[in-house]
Amino acid sequence: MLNLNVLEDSKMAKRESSFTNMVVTLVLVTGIAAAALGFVYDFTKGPIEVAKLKAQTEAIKTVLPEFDELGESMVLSPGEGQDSLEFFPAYKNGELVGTAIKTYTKSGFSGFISIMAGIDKDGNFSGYSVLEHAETPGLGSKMDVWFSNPEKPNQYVIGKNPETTKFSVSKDGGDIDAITASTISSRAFLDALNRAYSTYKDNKTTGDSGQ
Amino acid sequence: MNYLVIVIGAILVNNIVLMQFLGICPFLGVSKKVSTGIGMTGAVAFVMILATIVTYLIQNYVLEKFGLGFLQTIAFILVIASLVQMVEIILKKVSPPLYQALGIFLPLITTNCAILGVAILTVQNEFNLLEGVIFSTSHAIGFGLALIIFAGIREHLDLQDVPKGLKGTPIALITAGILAMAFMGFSGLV
Amino acid sequence: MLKTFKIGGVHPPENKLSKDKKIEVLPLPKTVFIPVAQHIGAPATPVVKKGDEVKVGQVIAQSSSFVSTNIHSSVSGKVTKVDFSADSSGYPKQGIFITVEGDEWVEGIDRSEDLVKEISVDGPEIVKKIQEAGIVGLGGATFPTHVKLVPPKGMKAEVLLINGVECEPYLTSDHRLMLEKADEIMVGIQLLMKAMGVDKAVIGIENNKPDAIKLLNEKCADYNGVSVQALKVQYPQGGEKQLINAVTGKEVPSGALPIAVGAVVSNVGTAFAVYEAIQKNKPLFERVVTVTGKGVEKPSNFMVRVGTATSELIEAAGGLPENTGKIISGGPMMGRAIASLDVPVTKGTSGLLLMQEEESKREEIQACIRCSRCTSVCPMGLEPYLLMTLGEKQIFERAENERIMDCIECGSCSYTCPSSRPLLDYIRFGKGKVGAMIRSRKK
Amino acid sequence: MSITVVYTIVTLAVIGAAAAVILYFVAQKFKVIEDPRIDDVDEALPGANCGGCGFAGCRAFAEACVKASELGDLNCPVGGNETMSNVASILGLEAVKKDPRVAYIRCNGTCDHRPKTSSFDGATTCAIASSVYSGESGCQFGCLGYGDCFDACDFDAIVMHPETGIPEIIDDKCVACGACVDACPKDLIELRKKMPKNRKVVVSCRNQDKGGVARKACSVACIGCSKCFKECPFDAITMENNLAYIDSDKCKLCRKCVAVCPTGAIIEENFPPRKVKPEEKKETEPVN
Amino acid sequence: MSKLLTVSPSPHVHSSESTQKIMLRVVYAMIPAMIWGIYMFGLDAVRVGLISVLSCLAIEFLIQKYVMKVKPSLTDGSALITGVLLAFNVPVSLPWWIIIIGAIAAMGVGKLSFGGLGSNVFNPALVGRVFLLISFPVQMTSWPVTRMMDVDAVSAATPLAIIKEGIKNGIPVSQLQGLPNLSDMAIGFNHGSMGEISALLLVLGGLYMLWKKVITWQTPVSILLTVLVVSGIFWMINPEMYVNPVYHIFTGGLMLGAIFMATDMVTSPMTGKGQLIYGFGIGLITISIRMFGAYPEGISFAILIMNAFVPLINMYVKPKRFGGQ
Amino acid sequence: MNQWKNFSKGFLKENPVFVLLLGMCPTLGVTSSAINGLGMGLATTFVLLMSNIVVSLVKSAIPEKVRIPAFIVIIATFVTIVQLTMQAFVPALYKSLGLFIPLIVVNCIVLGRAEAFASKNNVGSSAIDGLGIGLGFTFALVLLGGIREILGSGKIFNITIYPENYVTLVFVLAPGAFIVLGYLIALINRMKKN
Ligand SMILES: Cc1cc2nc3c(=O)[nH]c(=O)nc-3n(C[C@H](O)[C@H](O)[C@H](O)COP(=O)(O)O)c2cc1C
Ligand SMILES: Cc1cc2nc3c(=O)[nH]c(=O)nc-3n(C[C@H](O)[C@H](O)[C@H](O)COP(=O)(O)O)c2cc1C
Ligand SMILES: Cc1cc2nc3c(=O)[nH]c(=O)nc-3n(C[C@H](O)[C@H](O)[C@H](O)COP(=O)(O)O)c2cc1C
Ligand SMILES: Cc1cc2nc3c(=O)[nH]c(=O)nc-3n(C[C@H](O)[C@H](O)[C@H](O)CO)c2cc1C
Ligand code: SF4
Ligand code: SF4
Ligand code: SF4
Ligand code: SF4
Ligand code: FES
Repeated sequence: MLNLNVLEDSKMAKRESSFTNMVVTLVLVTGIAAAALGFVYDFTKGPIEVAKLKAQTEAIKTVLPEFDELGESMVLSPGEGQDSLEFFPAYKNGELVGTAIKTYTKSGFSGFISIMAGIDKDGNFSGYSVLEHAETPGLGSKMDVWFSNPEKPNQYVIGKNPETTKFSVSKDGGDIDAITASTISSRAFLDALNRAYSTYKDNKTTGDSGQ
Repeated sequence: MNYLVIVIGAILVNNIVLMQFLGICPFLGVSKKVSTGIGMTGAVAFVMILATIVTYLIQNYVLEKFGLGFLQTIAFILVIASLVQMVEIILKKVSPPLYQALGIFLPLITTNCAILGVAILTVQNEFNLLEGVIFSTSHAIGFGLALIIFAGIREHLDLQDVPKGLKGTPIALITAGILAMAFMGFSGLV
Repeated sequence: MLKTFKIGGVHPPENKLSKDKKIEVLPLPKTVFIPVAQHIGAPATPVVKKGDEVKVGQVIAQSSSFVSTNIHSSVSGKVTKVDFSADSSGYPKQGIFITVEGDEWVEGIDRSEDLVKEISVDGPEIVKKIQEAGIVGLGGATFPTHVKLVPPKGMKAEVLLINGVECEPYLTSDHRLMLEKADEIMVGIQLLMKAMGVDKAVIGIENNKPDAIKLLNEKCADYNGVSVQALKVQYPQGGEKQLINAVTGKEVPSGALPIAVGAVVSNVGTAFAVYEAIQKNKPLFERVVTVTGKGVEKPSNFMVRVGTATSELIEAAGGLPENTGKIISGGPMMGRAIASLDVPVTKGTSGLLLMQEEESKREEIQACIRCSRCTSVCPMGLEPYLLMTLGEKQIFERAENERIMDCIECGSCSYTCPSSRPLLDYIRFGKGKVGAMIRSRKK
Repeated sequence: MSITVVYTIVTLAVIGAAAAVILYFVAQKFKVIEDPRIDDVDEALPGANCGGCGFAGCRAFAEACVKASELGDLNCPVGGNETMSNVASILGLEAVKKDPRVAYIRCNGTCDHRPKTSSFDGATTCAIASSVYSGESGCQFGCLGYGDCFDACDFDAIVMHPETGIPEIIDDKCVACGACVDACPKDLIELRKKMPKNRKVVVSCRNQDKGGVARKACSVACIGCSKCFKECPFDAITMENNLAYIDSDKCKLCRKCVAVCPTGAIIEENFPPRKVKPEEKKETEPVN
Repeated sequence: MSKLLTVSPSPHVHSSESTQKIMLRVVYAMIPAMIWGIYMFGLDAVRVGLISVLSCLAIEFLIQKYVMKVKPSLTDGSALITGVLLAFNVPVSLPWWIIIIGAIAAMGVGKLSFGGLGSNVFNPALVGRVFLLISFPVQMTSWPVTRMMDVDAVSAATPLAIIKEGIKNGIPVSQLQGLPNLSDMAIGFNHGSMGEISALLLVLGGLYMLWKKVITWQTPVSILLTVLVVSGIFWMINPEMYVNPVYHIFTGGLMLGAIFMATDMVTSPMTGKGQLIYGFGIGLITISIRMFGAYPEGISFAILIMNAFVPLINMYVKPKRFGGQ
Repeated sequence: MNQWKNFSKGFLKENPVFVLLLGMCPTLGVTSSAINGLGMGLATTFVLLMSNIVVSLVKSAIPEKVRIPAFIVIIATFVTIVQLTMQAFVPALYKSLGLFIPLIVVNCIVLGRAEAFASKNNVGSSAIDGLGIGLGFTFALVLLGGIREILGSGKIFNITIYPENYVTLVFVLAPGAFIVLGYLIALINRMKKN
């Protein structure tokens, strides 16, 4: 009984569903909502940019030796028909200490993987950071630590470069041990590094001459 | 070949219900009988494709154009909600039999993650319109496949003596879990 | 290749213990209880009362409608009461109690053993006499025979099938009858053919009765249009739909009567009763009953007066064995277990099977393992495991769609089920409910 | 105000307005006449269209409510009880107030009253046993004891007495839903008016056989002697088919009939013990 | 009369068949393959087998007795089969605790949650196996060496794993290293799980079960034929990339699955026609996973997936009714 | 109405996940770890709370026919606010919740509460209702996420409990979500009975 009264009351108070009422209300509601959103957007736009940038610089920091200045980023293509990579040269005291390369592969167990890889001035990998992946937790997802474990030289990629080390999994005759039960992810990971390296090398010569 | 990848990926490998957890409510709620499952599938397919097309256009010709990407959620849901309601009203009047077969499921679909989810995924994957349509069609088929298999199992289980505490939703969820396990066998197909 | 029906079937151990025992005439009992409902259809109305004197063959209860039939006294003596007493169903049924005095027969019954071959009556008259003589199907269903002989409008009988299959284990009454009364049966068949207006009759006999097949085959030479069809041993070949399928290859459609494929099926005992009724003027008041069982001292075939108590038959077969657990009226596959020895023999009693205690307990019910054996043995192509569950969960609409009403209650499914599930129990229950549902819909 | 905010407002407002206008006209043009109560119920529902009720959305649920004669199985999980009671009041489906009733089992044929004459070995449900034969005793009307009523009761109000093999009703749990009445193939269960303190005077027998037969089958059978019928000062007892029946609406619990019944077929329950002949009182307290 | 007569509905006789007998016959049929497994892997095979069988029995008993509170039904023999088949399906090097987890998944999740024998939708042993495969991919894919191998090696690749690697790396079939030849594989000089290595002994068990009418021919034959035909088509298109169809038949768990696991009557269709559809589906999914999927072997997944279709198949594929429609 | 009862009902008696079985997608989709469950739960709670408040404020100004679209717009607004805020301040969590944040808008609980409760009650009760239900949802998500995380990765809130070699991986994957939730609901059904 009581409930019914409540219902009745609220009904009484409600506005009539006439055409104008409806349209006006909807326009008003959406308008106010939009205004609110617009302000929030404006307010968060800055922080979002900052957060994005911060994530990127953090990643670059972890993959390169110490540096004090980041150079202008470049977008370079690894080859015909492939999506291009982003290069971030880093300098210390005006001298190039290494380049961070945002590289990727599409052959992960669950497709796309994006990796920030660092190559020092000698052309060796100085570090990597997995930015984005959808690999299985507990399997492929272990790549963020697997290849940077100094205790396991056979999986360690840091300080090595594809000129001297065969950057493919041992199952395929390479020098790097794959993540247990995740050969696919490991291959993909190495594919991303190889892509970074070869693009780096291709552009090193051209880049140098351009300087 | 690219299209085949989208199709198999959406139906089997990344099945929308079993692997991506979208549209679980109708999957659990409307799967008690095979016949209802079939009706629901038809309705979902219809709305999913339609919604993907419309939201694709909104995204590419309105939101992107004015740099309003953050309005995606609100714009999509508004469009989908009105679209579904409109289709329902029209169907009821124009073809009562079709309304009986599909239309009654339409309201259920507005608040179904699958529709909005697929619309957003289409945008995220940067598909073109044709790919988007194939993508959403395949997802709808994947949804229907899971739903109809599941309805069959539930009709079967209705006749079995499932332990009291597990009757109903719990055993349905466990069944869905085993089904998801089985579907993992398709991983890597694309 | 021997013929048999196309779908399903089982082959339980035959155990025909009494197949070489000649039919003996059972001595007259002291009292009889003759139920007024011994047939499918409306019960007959008693026309005698307490104290009346009756003779053998006298009508004591009158047919009350078309699908009903007369009941005749099987003894002579005095009516002691008209009251209720349990029959084989376990429920009290109305019947007439008579104390036997002498053996005085009604005028006009030809009690000689001579074969009367010439047929002197025409079709309609045969039907009429069959009706008056109270003849019902003796194959077990006890359906009034005169009804069967008149096809519904628009249908035409083409062939008469005589059911000499006797596929039930243990039972031998039809077998013995065929061996001992072959000529009488042949004349009975001629009479039935004439009544139906067909010129073809086939006697179906399973291959485990080679002597009967041989004998009747020889007799066929003397009788026009009659032939014998030997059949592979397979239960439930005696079911009329299965017999028709085995002999003619035709399938009676779901829910239809045999006449829909132009066939009428009658038991050999029925044919013999027809012979006696028309040629000897003797109504149906006695029949052959097999008394058998593993523990029975003298498995026998008796000619028994209707109304005789079960205990008398057992006594004549050597008495009730100590470890009897169950007594079945009929065969082990379709018979009814009876709860008391006072149950009388009726027109439909083809045998009494005494089962020993250890045979009579059912095995423990286990879960259905969906082995589909029940499905594959079902002669009607049904899915017993499903029908049972639908009965158990009372989902009767679906049971109807799954054609539960087609079940002929042959029991092959329960017999076969490795998990000893009481399939037929539940199916019968479901049939009852679905039948009621269908009837109420028709109203 | 930045330009984005302006765009935002304009875009959304346009989408909103367009949606509203189009919907309004479509709704006008394609109007379908329906039972107006469906709209009322629909409005009372949350409109979440979640399918939690098992129907295809709120409106389908509303239609089901309007069609249903009782809201028992219909429930909206989002709205909960509150919503459902609103729906009930819209549809005028509130439970009609009835005299409280309680189930009673009209058979007292326990093992010591009713000798067994055969033993049953088949599917253990009353429905099936009754379709085969009359029961394990000489009484064809009595309880079979396989507990179909027990299975049917959703409220745990029936227990099968382990010794007598006959079901007993726990009065306080019984909600008089009648499920057991429908389940019993022997028609033994009746919903009777609930008396003060759960007191009862009942003919606990359904045997319609003649006296002798009935007595032979069961020592506490009603033999149709009519003594109670003659005794009752309130005309609460009727005789039919050799069987007495006490109408619970007329019975005033005077217990005169109990005293005259020669077989003890009439049972009194929950009365204080009588001063005389205390041994006649039956132990009928429900176990458990 | 001293005792009461029993009354019961017809029929009053019962065949000599029983569930126990059927289940035992399956166990008999598995014995040759079991002996071969023990011969090839030694005591480890016994260890895995015992742990698996005992834990399956124990779990069924404990759950039925203490959780479901029903009479335990160990004697029907179905838990025994599940135990043996689970052991048949895993590497014999599997640690004991993983086997027990597998048994819990098989019996608890796969069987008893649905109500126990006969109610389950999915094949319990396979629920157990796939559960383990997904949960412990490392342990579940390291295959110990058999007595036929040089003692130095610690693990061996199954033929299917070698083939899968070949496909992934684009190595032609003729250059694949370490593939046993066909006759070795049929007899059982081969790597893999204890129960799957000897195709011929499995076929022998299957013939025994066919003879004893424990299984019907439809399921195994349709699975094998489908695999043969589909892989045959691919082989004919490109024999360098796809292996010989006969090789497919004899390798991996196909025989074990087709003969012992797909035929589980609880989880397969009721009619012959249904079983043909079911077998076709299993064959098709198996070969698709083998050729294009991430896993080298697909029969387990294929059977589970088709298990899910069984209710639908049973609903729409009915036996031939007497008297037509 | 008793405000405490109003608030606490969401935890067990009317728990949206375990009892009402609503909002199943995020429940299953994001609960591979307790922290994800917590994040998703709190995000949803915020939206529930705010939309309940706003709806109960404007309820009488909205004509009957457009109430659903209007409510959806209100909810979507708060969802977008959550989206933007998370992107700005907890980008890592935002990333791991992915698609499911925008999908809060179609979570039946949110619209359901707005309609069933907020549109009929005053601001105070509506806020308490929203908070209660939201926290009940959060509780369920954290419970589910915690169980899955412990079983599937040997951790809870990222703190290792036992070595990774012993984890049962399936629990952090899709099937594990279904199975754990199934048994949880069964358990809760049983607890409710007793
Ligand atoms: C649920 C699941 C997730 C998987 N995720 C991955 C993955 O993230 N990365 C990967 O390389 N393989 C993954 N696999 C594939 C298997 O681990 C497979 O064994 C592997 O591809 C081949 O084994 P290997 O790496 O030992 O050669 C996954 C398998 C399953 C069942
Ligand atoms: C209402 C009714 C009408 C029947 N009419 C005929 C009929 O016209 N012709 C016929 O051959 N049998 C007729 N029958 C008998 C059945 O075909 C059949 O012989 C009887 O039901 C027993 O068969 P059974 O022992 O195989 O169950 C009729 C049965 C019923 C119940
Ligand atoms: C399962 C089953 C088995 C039967 N077996 C026989 C049999 O062996 N012999 C027989 O004469 N009738 C048998 N009948 C009865 C026949 O179906 C049919 O009613 C009878 O042959 C018709 O002849 P009647 O009316 O002269 O008895 C059986 C019926 C069923 C349902
Ligand atoms: C021919 C046959 C095959 C069987 N196969 C399996 C099997 O693959 N896995 C299993 O767990 N049980 C199997 N069983 C045993 C049993 O049917 C199974 O445990 C049930 O699924 C449990 O309900 C089999 C039984 C038979 C008769
Ligand atoms: S024969 Fe028995 S166990 Fe086999 S399917 Fe039929 S009912 Fe089930
Ligand atoms: S009793 Fe009925 S269901 Fe069973 S086999 Fe015979 S006809 Fe089929
Ligand atoms: S079923 Fe209903 S009427 Fe019967 S005892 Fe239970 S609650 Fe009472
Ligand atoms: S009262 Fe009726 S339903 Fe209950 S046990 Fe007795 S016979 Fe069965
Ligand atoms: S939360 Fe309901 S469909 Fe996804």
